[in-house]
Amino acid sequence: ETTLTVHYPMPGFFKNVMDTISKKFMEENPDIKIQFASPSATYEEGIQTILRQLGTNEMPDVTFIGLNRLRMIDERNVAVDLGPLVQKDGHMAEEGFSDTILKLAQVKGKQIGLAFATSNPIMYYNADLVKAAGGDPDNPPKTWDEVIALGGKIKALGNGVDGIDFRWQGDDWMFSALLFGAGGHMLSADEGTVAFNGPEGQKAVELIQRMVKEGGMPVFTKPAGEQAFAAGKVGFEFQTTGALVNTIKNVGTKFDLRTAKLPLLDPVNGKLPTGGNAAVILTHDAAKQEAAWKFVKFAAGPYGASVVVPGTGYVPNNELAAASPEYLGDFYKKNPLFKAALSQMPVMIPWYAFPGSNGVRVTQTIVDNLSRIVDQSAQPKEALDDAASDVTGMLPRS
Amino acid sequence: MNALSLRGITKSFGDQAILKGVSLDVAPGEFIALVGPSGCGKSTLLRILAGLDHADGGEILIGGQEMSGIAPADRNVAMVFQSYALYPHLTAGQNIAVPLAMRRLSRTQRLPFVGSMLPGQRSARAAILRDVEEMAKSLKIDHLLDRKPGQMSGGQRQRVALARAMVRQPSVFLMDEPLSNLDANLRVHARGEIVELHRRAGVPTVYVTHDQAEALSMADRVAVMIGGNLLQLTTPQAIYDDPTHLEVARFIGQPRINVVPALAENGLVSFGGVRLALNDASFAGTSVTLGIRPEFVSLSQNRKDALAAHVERIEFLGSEVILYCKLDAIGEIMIAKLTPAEANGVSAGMPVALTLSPEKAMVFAEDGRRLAATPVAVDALKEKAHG
Amino acid sequence: MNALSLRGITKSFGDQAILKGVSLDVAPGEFIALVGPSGCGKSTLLRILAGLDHADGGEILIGGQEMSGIAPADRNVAMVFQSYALYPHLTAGQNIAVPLAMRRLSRTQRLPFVGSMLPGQRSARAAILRDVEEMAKSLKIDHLLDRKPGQMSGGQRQRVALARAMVRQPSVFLMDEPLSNLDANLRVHARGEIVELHRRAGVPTVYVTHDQAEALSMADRVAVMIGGNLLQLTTPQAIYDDPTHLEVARFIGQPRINVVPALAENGLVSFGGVRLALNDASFAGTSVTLGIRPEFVSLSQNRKDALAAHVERIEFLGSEVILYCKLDAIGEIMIAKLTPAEANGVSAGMPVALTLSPEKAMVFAEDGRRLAATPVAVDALKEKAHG
Amino acid sequence: MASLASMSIPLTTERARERSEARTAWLLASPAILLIVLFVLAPIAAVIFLGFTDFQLGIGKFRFVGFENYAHLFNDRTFRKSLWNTSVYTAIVAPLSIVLGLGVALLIESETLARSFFRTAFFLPVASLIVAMATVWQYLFHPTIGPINALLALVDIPGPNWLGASGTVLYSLSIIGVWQSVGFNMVLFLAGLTAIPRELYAAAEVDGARSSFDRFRLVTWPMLGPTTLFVTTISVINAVKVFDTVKTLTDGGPNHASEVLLFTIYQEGFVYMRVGYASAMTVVFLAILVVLMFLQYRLLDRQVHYT
Amino acid sequence: MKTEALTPGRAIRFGLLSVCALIFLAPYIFMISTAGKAQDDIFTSALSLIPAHFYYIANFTKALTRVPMGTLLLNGVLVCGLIFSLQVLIAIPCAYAMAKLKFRAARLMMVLVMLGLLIPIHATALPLYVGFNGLSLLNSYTALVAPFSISVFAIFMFLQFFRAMPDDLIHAARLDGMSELGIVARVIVPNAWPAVTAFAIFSVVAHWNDLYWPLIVISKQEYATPPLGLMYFRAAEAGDDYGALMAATLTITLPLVVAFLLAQKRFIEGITMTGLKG
Ligand SMILES: Nc1ncnc2c1ncn2[C@@H]1O[C@H](COP(=O)(O)OP(=O)(O)OP(=O)(O)O)[C@@H](O)[C@H]1O
Ligand SMILES: Nc1ncnc2c1ncn2[C@@H]1O[C@H](COP(=O)(O)OP(=O)(O)OP(=O)(O)O)[C@@H](O)[C@H]1O
Ligand SMILES: [Mg+2]
Ligand SMILES: [Mg+2]
Repeated sequence: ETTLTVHYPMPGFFKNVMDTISKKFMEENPDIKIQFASPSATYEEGIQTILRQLGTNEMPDVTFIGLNRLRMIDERNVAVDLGPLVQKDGHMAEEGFSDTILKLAQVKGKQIGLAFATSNPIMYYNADLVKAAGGDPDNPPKTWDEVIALGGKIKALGNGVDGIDFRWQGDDWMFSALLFGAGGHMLSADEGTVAFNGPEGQKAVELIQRMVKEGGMPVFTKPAGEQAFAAGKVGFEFQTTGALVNTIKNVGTKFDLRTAKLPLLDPVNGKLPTGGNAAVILTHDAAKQEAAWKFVKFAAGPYGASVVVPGTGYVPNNELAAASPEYLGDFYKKNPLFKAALSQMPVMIPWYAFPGSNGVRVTQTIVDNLSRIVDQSAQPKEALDDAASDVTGMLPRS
Repeated sequence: MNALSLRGITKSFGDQAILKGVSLDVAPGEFIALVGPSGCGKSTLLRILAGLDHADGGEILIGGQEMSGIAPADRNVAMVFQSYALYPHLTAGQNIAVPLAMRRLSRTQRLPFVGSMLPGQRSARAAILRDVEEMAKSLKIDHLLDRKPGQMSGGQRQRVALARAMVRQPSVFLMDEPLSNLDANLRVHARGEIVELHRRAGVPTVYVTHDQAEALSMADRVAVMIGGNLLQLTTPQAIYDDPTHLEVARFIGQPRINVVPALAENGLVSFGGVRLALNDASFAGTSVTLGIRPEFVSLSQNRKDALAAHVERIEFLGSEVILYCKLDAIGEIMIAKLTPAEANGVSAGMPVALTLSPEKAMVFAEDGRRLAATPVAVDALKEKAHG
Repeated sequence: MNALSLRGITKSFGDQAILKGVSLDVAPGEFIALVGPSGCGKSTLLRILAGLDHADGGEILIGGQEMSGIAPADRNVAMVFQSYALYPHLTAGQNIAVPLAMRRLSRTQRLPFVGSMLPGQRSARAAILRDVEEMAKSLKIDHLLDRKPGQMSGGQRQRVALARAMVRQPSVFLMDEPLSNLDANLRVHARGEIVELHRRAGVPTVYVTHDQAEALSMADRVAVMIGGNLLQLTTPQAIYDDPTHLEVARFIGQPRINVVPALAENGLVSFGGVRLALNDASFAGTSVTLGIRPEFVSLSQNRKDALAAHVERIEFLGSEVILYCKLDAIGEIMIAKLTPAEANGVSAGMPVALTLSPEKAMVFAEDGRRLAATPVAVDALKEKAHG
Repeated sequence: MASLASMSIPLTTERARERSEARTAWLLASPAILLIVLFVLAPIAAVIFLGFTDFQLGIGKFRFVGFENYAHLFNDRTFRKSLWNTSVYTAIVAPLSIVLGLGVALLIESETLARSFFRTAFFLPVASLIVAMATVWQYLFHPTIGPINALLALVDIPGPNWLGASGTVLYSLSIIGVWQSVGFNMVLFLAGLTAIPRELYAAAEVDGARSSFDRFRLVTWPMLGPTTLFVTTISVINAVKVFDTVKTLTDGGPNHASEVLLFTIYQEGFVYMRVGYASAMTVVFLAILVVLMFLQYRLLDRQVHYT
Repeated sequence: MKTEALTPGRAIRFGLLSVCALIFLAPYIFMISTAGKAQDDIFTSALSLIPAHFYYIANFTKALTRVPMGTLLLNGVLVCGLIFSLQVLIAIPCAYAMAKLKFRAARLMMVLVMLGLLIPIHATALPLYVGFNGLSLLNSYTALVAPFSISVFAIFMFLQFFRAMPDDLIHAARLDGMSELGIVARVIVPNAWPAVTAFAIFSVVAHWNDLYWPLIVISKQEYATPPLGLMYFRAAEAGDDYGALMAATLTITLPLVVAFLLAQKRFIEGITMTGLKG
């Protein structure tokens, strides 16, 4: 019998999911026992915990790491390379792990983990407000211009109502959504120079300024925006589909909640970043590795996805699960709100992670400068250039 | 109008009655000494007077004005605390200045920084300083004015506490054993100071003490409190010479009054050569108590009605000698106060013969009441018996 | 061997010398009263003796053993503190039991729960309880044993502090004004208790008091400390009758000794009918001080060498009356101690004539030293003058 | 000569006695000393050591970089910003919470009614888990649906964007900081108040301290001296150590407007993983605090102890 | 004769206190209100304290079943109890030595204490973690308790308190034959009761609520303390389950409130130094 210690972040979100999956897994694999380490509140804390526990007895065998932190994990050589295991397995594709999906958890071609729960940013909107502002709830805006115009009208309704809440705080994920959506990149292909201050980036930051100036977007903190939206005081909210289940619960019957695709600045070449996490194997014990691989595949597999999606609002990271009625086929028919994210799956590309030891700091720099745009203390170009020059200094000198 | 009146003050701690209805009138300018055994409630009474404690019942009038509900600060009393209660963070001088500053300076003038810039405060402060120094000098603590209480001896602290109370002009002075920690000389000196100050200022004073010399020498009237009741309140002379209650007689007088059991037969009490006729003929009891003060007991070499006794202990007190003698007949102790000359040659264990002065003897009933009695000459008695 | 020896103890606070080399020997079983003006360093000396303070210099021997470096607990002294220092969280009974429990019970027996199960502790505790009760009874605090210090009056606390010290058998007793807060009767009673206990236990005792009656009546020898020096150490009688220093004479005796300036001419000192011949013929000075105790001043109606004076103040003290008279000639106060009978009819402001008993007068040099002198009959003097 | 010798012997034994007293003192203090060395000094030594390296979490190897970290620190805009923010926060929270704590303690002492209710009410914030309470505050401070702004709207005051705007965020955090620490100081002051002898108040009243303010000036304030010094020290230290609220409510934002020292250190060490640099920051942070505290102690300790 | 009347001054005082108390309690009012709301009832545009539907049972059931609340609370009691006992046992003798014994290192001790006060656990957590790992003590009560066994705060607090105690009291105890340790146990501690209670309040509250250190050293459920349990109601980017979170918070705060209510009675009884004269 093998016992696997599994560590995961955000228990408020994942506890039920993990419990269900592990229960089912243990039923199917009676020789493997899953035990959970104390979870961490956030992805950040999760990584801290893992890094601290490296090489100690307390280190878990399997953990779940935010997709944007895989690069850091790789640089620190923490995770077991799953490449050989994938090779040995042979029929990953048949089990729903297409190459696109495998790529989500690769760093420079190395398979760090298996994407477990993935998300993309979508548009939430308050159909009642849209209607009140003269929009058509059944035909949500498809471009940012339409969004901004409608947002402005919603704001004009008064009574403390705001037009837009765009979730720019915390990390660079939503900025990448605009940047990638305009067809831009964070860095040049060789990762030597900053590229986010190109024309695509300019468009992205100008868009943010327009949301503030024309679209009726106030300066919200992260939870404040979410709460205001749930209270029916915001027209549009742009954030991860991962918040969907909770938003549905928060909104209840107060208003008509709808979701739609996130508009892209470049509808042709535009892409969207993938959020979420990947299961990563840490143990170097051969027997445990084998068991861990089984578990990881199970969790990231169709069954896992069929538990994750309804429980969270994430998109299925397994093609089998998405299509097969055995798993989620029926679910989407019954729950149209979940479809927005699903329909964006084709444009999902990995969430870009910056190279070098300053990787995390770079994202913070970008957020800081975005906040200057939002509170209108800086012009978009000025802020973007500042961000670019700061980030340039933080890139590894090669 | 009385300067101070107490009417039926009662007070209990828990179910223990400490004051059982104390009434007391103090005339303007009068000096009352309050004495009583330890724990009888003297301090408690003073605290109630000052408004620091609430009485359970009764009323207090100061200058004719009912005091209930009036804060201590507004009663305008000054008090010396048995525990001194000096402010530990202030020097002696500052301690003494507090009551003056509180009354003479306005609230704004007392403020730390602003105050010192206000007009008039300079001269007011100088006046306070002068008064403090004068007071300190008269209590011989002028060299201590810059010391904090923690650096002073017990007696020094007590004098500072006294100075703090005496430096101002209250409507009533309350003093709780203000001299108990002073040496004899200083005590006499301070006693003189207090009496002098009282005479000059004419402030009615209630003075708690356990020192009879103080009580008798300083007070206009002495109040004796025992077991929560005020037993007697009269002039020092009267309280000493003419106590109305056995407890009072026992309490006042140093050394203690001699008390012996005696029989009353047919209105006649006799004991060791003393014969007294009870004035109140209606007195029916038979067992009474005879009291006689030690200074009226003398050694007699050869009188036949003298009491045979043995000297138990001799106390030498400088100007006088106290003999503690055990009466051979009844085994009680009889104390005699003699001059060193009279006691010359007496030693412990020696047999002596004691005579009592009949005209100084007092008779008390079983319940402690004083019974008026007149001495009867032995011859007269004999006549009576034979006649 | 002395039970207790002090040799040249010195102590300063800051640059202020408090003890200037105090030496003192206490014989086994002896009772020494230490008196002196307030602030002269009595408490400080006791504290040094107990090992609670460090002397700056000098040495202490208890039972012949050098004490420096020995902790207070190991000196086996018992002390009554002037501030009582009762444990506020313990009842009176528990307070008194502490020193016994500390010495009679082993460390393990004292443990809260375990202790109560150990063999022998039950009987030991019962014995302690018995001793505590007995002690409490003799100091009349047996009804207070369950009260905490906060619920007691000043005098009650003091008696508990006394009981705590007296309940065990130390090698030395140190008592710092243990009776100062008691009423007169209780004081006399407690005085008797202490003397009795001392006689029974024979523990050498140093007893600080400001009450002369206590010092003179209780002590085998009295030590007078003034200005950081021990001026005289001798029997009560001698210290009263035969002080070697003006300060001692001034300090001892109640009311205070009368002190008047006088002239010494040719070895002869005279003042108001008193003529004294100085024994030490070599004495060269001219201005001396004459001292005479108040009980040797009497009223005389018609002696021609009497001193004319006016009565300033009369103090009635029960068995005696104190007259404060201002001498017409020199304006000094002369105090006379009379019986009430003698003082009968005297009132304040009245002119009186005072006579002094020559054989009781004392002469002191300018530096305070006592000068031996013998009274000279006036006639003899006249003879001398004319002869 | 002889007298000199006899004087010196007792003096040396006296010194021996002092030594034995010191030995007892050492013995009594030794467990504490041992544990302080173990759990305070040793980790600090490690931190100081790390401050001279480029140690990163997760990377086993590190090298010595001398004072490079410190040199870097002086040009670090974020560090300077957080130094300033921390000072502002402390300057608001420490005095306010001391004054309010004292005020509340005095009011409760002088009031006989519902004392335990009031004590509990003011103490509750101390007893609460800040991570959970942060959520509540977040909601209370909500710019549009929050109760505070809703109340302000009733009297026609446009409510500020409490936690969202860089101009107000530090003050909003200060409000929470005061809310949290008033109860703490209140308990300390209450304990201090019980130790003041009642007799002194009696004396003050008799001396003519008519108003409660007079009695406060005359007795309470001076007698509370040691307590106040203690409370001040603790309040300043706690204010400087503010972390939880920042971490859970604002993450230092917006744009570093609520960046405080401990948060910066945390961010560097645990989020950016640069433990070496964070350690250097910690050392500077401690150095500043140590200097501050000792200045304060030197100045005030003498004045508040009277015996 | 008794003056318990409602004077204007008293009315003002009482009013002031009440208003302040209300402000201080406001967050709790919202917390209690939220703990009884369904999720869609929490964030609304209208301010309402009374839940539309009472969800108390649902939320509290969630709070009590989603995490092993019993174990958490028990661990909390055990850890806080251990920490407090050790702190007091170690700090009181030390503070006594510093306050009342002549002791040349007292100054140095003061420096150490001040230093200890200044050091946040955040700064030293990493070296401590490494140390505990080296001793294989992670995931144990020892790891939870040991670093807090020394409380410089306690030393500092007791020091202030002991300094105010009269020397004569300690002198009397020495003469009565107590050892220094005996003095600490029999004289100092019983009289330091207000300070000990006040400290108990702080210590228990701080460690009951501590999230930072348990998070670092504990990764096994059986040693988790109450705040670790709260994490299960938080979901960072996805939004929290507020109703259950508030119910859980109330559940773990309640024991503290009860403890405080019990303790405050004791520490106001405050034994003042009435064994003394002046
Ligand atoms: N707080 C209290 N609780 C219970 N009993 C008390 C309290 N305070 C005083 N007593 C009791 O009340 C009685 C009177 O006390 P009080 O202090 O008035 O006596 P006193 O006459 O001043 O005595 P002393 O001459 O010894 O100072 C004493 O028996 C004392 O034990
Ligand atoms: N800590 C101190 N600092 C400075 N001076 C002090 C200190 N303690 C006592 N003194 C001074 O030392 C002198 C002696 O004090 P001590 O207490 O021994 O006097 P005492 O003879 O006991 O007086 P009393 O009869 O009034 O109790 C006093 O003048 C006092 O002011
Ligand atoms: Mg009294
Ligand atoms: Mg003294």
